[in-house]
Amino acid sequence: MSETKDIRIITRPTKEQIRQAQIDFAPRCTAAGRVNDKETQKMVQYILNFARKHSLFLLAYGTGCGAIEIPATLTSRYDAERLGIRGAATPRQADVLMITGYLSTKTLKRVIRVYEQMQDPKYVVAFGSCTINGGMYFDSYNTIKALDRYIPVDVYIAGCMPRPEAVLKGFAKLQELIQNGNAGNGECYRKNLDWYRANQQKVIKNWDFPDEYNW
Amino acid sequence: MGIIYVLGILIIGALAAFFVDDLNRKWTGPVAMLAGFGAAAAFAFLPGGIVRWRILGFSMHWETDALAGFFAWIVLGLSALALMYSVKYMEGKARQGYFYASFLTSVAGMFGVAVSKDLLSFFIFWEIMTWTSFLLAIYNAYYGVETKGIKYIIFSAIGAYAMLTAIVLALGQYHSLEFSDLMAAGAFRFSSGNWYIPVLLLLGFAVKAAVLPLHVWAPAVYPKTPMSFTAVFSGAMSKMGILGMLLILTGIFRSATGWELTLVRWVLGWLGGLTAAWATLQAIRQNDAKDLLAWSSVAQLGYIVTAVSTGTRLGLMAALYLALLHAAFKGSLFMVAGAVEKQAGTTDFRRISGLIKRMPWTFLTALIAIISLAGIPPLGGFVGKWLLYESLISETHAYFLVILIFFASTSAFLYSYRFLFGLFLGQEEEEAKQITEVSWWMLIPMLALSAVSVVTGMYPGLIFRPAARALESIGLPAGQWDMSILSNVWGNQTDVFTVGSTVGILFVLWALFITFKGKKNTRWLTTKEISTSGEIPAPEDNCTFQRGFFQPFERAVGRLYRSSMDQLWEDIGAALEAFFGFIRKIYTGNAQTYAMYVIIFVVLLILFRNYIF
Amino acid sequence: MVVSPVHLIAAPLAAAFLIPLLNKLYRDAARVVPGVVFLYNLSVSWILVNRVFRSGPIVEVIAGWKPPFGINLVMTPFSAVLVMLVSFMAFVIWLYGFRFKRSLKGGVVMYYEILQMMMAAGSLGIILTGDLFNMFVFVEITGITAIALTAFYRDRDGAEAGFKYMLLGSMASVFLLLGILLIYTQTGSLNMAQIAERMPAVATGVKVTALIFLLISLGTEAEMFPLNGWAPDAYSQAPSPTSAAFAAVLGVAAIYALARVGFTLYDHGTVSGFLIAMGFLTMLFAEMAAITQTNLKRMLAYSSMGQMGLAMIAFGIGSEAALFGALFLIINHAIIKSLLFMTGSYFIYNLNDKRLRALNGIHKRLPYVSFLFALGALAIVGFPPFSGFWSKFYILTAAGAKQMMPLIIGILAVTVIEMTYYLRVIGRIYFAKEESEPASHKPSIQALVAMTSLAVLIIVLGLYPDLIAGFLHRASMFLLDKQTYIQTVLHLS
Amino acid sequence: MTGNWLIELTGIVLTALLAFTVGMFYGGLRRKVIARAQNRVGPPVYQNFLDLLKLQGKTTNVTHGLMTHLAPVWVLVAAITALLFIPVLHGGLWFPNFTFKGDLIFLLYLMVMGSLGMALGVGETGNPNGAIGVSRGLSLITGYEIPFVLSLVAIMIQFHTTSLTDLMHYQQATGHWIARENPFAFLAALFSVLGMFHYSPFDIIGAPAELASGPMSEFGGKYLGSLMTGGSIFAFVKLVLITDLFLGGAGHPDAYTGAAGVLLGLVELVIKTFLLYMIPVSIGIVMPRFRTEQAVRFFWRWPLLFGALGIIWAVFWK
Repeated sequence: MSETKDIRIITRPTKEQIRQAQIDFAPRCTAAGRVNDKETQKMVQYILNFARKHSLFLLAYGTGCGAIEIPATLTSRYDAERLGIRGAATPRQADVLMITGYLSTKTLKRVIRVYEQMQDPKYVVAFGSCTINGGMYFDSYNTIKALDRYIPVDVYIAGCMPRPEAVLKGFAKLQELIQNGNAGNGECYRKNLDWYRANQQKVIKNWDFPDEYNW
Repeated sequence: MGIIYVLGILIIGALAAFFVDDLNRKWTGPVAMLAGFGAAAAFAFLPGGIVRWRILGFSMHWETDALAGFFAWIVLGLSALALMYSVKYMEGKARQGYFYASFLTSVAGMFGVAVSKDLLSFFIFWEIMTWTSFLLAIYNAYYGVETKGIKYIIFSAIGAYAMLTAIVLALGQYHSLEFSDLMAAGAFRFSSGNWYIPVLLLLGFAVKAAVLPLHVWAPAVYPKTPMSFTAVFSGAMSKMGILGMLLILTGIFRSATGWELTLVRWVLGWLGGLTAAWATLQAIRQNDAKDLLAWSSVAQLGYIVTAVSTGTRLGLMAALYLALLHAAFKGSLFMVAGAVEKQAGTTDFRRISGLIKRMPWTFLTALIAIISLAGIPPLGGFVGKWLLYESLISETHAYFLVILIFFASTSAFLYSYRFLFGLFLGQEEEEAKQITEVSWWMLIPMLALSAVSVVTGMYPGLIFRPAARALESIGLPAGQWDMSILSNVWGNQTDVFTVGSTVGILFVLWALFITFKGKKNTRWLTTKEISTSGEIPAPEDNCTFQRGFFQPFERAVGRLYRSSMDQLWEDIGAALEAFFGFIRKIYTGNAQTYAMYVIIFVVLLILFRNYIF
Repeated sequence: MVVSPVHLIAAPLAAAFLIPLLNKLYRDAARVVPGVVFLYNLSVSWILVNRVFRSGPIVEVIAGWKPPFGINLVMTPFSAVLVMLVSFMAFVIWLYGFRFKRSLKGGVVMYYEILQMMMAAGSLGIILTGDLFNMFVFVEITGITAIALTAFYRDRDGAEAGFKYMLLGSMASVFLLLGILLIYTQTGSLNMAQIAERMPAVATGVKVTALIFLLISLGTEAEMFPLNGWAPDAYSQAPSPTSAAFAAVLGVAAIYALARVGFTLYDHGTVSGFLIAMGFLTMLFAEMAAITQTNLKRMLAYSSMGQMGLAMIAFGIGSEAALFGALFLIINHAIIKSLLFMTGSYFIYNLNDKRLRALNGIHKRLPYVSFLFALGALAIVGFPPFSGFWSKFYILTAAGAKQMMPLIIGILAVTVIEMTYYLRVIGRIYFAKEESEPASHKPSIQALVAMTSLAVLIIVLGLYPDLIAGFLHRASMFLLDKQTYIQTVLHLS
Repeated sequence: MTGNWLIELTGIVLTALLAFTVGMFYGGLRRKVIARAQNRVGPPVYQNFLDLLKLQGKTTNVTHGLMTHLAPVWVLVAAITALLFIPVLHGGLWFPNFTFKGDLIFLLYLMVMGSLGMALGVGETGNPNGAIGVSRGLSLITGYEIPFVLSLVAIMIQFHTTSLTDLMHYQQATGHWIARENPFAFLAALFSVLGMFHYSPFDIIGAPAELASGPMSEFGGKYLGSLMTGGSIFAFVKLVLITDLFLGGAGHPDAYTGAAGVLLGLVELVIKTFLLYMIPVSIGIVMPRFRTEQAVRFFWRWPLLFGALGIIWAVFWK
């Protein structure tokens, strides 16, 4: 048979890209809710963190197909509300920003905007493989591959797509982090704004954010 | 002789303003303002006294008793402030001499109406105030106001001539036009056999007080008049109708029983209630602040008319109280509209929004006035509403009327909010950035009028006492009034001082709490940074919700909105014009026809001479 | 007795005949002489009015023939007031028209002045005469001059208007003559006092027929509905000062004649209902027609008819207050309507357009004239504190005293119509956008003086009506007092 | 506040605390009840306290201007002031507060103060969703306020008083609840309570999926927390008001005396208000949502009829 097979060429990341990714490793810094040294503050923070972990207002940003898992998580079968998790309608009220699935660059802009409009302490739960490494869209030209290059992420829930049990597990992890004072990277984001902005501007073509970062 | 001085100052002021305008336009406003304040000062410091003089055999009698004083204060106080406001408001406008001369003459007319103690001088001043206000109503020619002004004058004329008919009939019957004589003769009683005299007089007053079928001129004219006069127009001039009603109905109220009182309560009370409800519904769907305020004025006058119609202690007090307070808050609201118009060029809700940061003091005035208008407790408007409801429930037992009034005043929240929201809240327009606050010449009158609402919220007795004296002066029971405790006939009380202080203390406490808790970490954003949809609005985009604001409500009300009294009158007017056009054809312009008319006329006369002569 | 009522008629008549001669001597004599004559008339009437009010009516016997035989002039307080008014208005109108057709020399102006003067003379004659046939003569004089003045411009419209006027005027003359004839056959006298004395003896049928003829003829002159078809055309086609004179001179005389017939020749009760009804119809139809007019002068003409109707109503009511109101109304009407015609004609003169639409924004070009027009409009509608209010109020009061509620409501309803169209015009003048840019003709000094004096009168009479109230009361009382009239005229000591 | 101002002040504070606690618990209970109805476990009863604590513990807050800043204050002030003028328990030392200094008409107007203050704050944010919510909310007020007023007028004229205390006194002296004396008025009032709570089917104002929670959409952190506090107190206020008006109120000056009496009275109050509260809650569980005009028209139909019947009943009751 003389016909040439239609071979789909998979482009792998170049070495340069991989090195760049290693250099640009997302910054880590102390979370806002960390337990203080002072004994009095400790108690207050403990109580506050307890309240925070049991009262998670969830802004589920249904970016991708994973959004379908959220209703299941919240409704009768899995009943996330017993953990204090309930939906919030606007970023002003929300504590948790949940990115459900792949994130196109067009959507990224909105996600960043929403994230910036949330109030500290705020948490980001990245849902599904797509937010970790691009997942099945790893070679797409217009989805982002690693979410935490653009906004700080507290908890990843791996899987494509993760079942509600996994989501609940992820929330449990988030609650644990909150109680320990290790969650909530709003301050970190603000501190490293230049780094994040640089990354964001790389992918967002029609950049029209206000110059000043207003929460 | 205070009356003569006040009238003299006003008339001389009018002439002076008219002529000063030709010399130096800059001084026209201040001269008029001086006249306004001078008149108020003259009224305050000179004893009013009694003026009697005869003209063509009719005796004129002017006197400042407590009732006249009460209304004269509304007129002179509001006018002086409005004139002060005018100085800057009218700056740069044409024909100021004309404006101020008409303004001051109109004030003189209103003052004259207030102090008149006989029907003839009452009528003369009434007419003076009417035609001067007509001249002011057509001042803004560029609005195409001609027809609207005509509407006003036609309705006024119908009212005034109804009065005139009553006056000449009363004169023929009782040979006196003194209110006291007529009252003593029972001329204003329906049972006197001359029932048409009070009815015709009330018709005349109802036009000025914009009672339901005759209200259409008010919403047409108020918005088109220069705002500084509209404040007086709505605040003081319409109150003259209320004054007239009080004077006429006193006799019936004094009798305290009988079918006449029932008739007044039913007819006038329901007319007032329907006016309030209808005008409120109309106000809700306006898209221009001035139109909204005009309809709102009609609605408020409806309350006052209802309050008058009760004829009871609480009800009459409500009428006088609301009359004064309405002058204060509606005066300041029209001034606010004028201020916005001057600074922003329009008062159309759809074209401006978010002025709160540009005009904070104006907003403060508007806020206070609107809270007072809506009748929310800590401010003065609530007291009036309370008195009205209590009188209707506990004194006249008008249970369904009170529901109607309540419906009107609940719906009033809608337009109250719309006014504040439409002008001051919402997102800022990009081009509104250079708008600045108005000058203090305009702010001081506005704030002074707002202060009335604030003070009376805690101490309504400040108005109760002169009002009680006014009622006593026409022989109506006024009773004892406390400084800040309201009580109805069943003995139930509301202590507005306690209310005011509780609200005040709690408000300050919580405001402090919410301000100082986490003050460092509280950011104040612009109205552009809103959370919806994660989208970043472009600077020129304005997301403010302004069009069809109360569409759900309008849909709920539904069919009612499709009918229009205005349309009815306009149809009648058009039909009449067509009829006149038909009649005109009698004059064919043909000599033969005319000759034929003569012959026919002669023949007819001769044929029927036994019947005719 | 230096001056007598005869001078009032004779002077203008003589001057009218002399003007052509004088005009030969002095080029502008035609303009100046009438003024002198009218001024003379004014002073004479002033003296006579004073004399009448001080010492009773004057009866002037012509050529020594004592009443009831000769022609005589009777100056009662009632006629004295009107004489004064007509003299004054004639003077003011002359003053206003002093520069009339300044561009035209000689003949045209001369004719105009002669006719104006003869019209004034005729009107004064109607008011002063005590003789019925003499009145007919004067009616003819005024009528013919008025017709001539109507057709003064010699154009198509003027000729048409003149023709209409002539047709109706001549019918009126015929009926007047018929009426006089009938009366003469029954009473054997032409002297009004004697007729009045003998009238009760006349058979009712003939009496009434005569009355009908008189009313028809005088009603035509007094613009009674439906005999007033001539008026709109005549008013609008005549030269402006003449329009004013129609209202201020001719109308006054006509309404006087009507009143004289109704109150002196006949019993007031006979004509009362007729006058009220016809007056009201006149007013109603005139105002209804006026509101639909698009032409300023026609509108004013219809408004004039309305005012005459109101005056007829007042004479019909016939009480002392009503007559007072009627007299006051006639005075007001003469003053205010003249003012309106004078100012209005300046608008037209400037715009070359009689339509109301052309008036938009005229106040910018003629501020003072516009102001006067507005003043006049407010006054004629009857807004206090202008003089128009008092006359209307007095008439209404008289109606009220008789509890004629439908009539009052009717009058006031018609007034609403009247007010509507006047205020519309004010609105136009001041507040509408201007459409065209006409050449500006500023009013002459004389005209300004004339108009201003009228405006001042309006305000003064409005604020202080007691100024003339005494005269009017005496006058109206005398009109009611038929016996005194007869006594005074017939039994001269 | 005369001589015993300290005691009175304590009373005021305690009343406010009571209202706050009960109101918040009721909120939690509602969530629990709804969860159970949906076959879920649901959040713990104290969930609302956690939410509040979390909201107040937010480390950053944003506001859009003075009116927005003060909006929660209006709500809270209106709620607490209304609370102070309502007799929570009849008799006793702590709870009368200012009940003799305000009557029903006053309360009616006071109760809208919070909503209007809030509406102003919402307006200033510039968020269109908020403004739409306000428009709907105000329209709805005209709906449910009318039957409520009808029922109030009915009982006012039936008992010749406008004072809440007098009405409570009457009910406890005679033992007849006004719900029995004028059932139509009670029915009308119940309908308007449905509207007042803004629960389903009258929750178009904040419809979360459609309007992004409407008026609340720009409030977060301490502002949302304060709004929540105010809302909880206000919910309790409404319940107590209806209880006092129609269900005989709680406490009895003669029967319950001393500290035990107060406790007994509180228990009675909690039971009555809870049962009353369950009416809008349970209806809300099963009902879908009305559009605004449907809701308004609903209130202008049946509840209005019941209110009118109530008035007629009241007139002929004598």
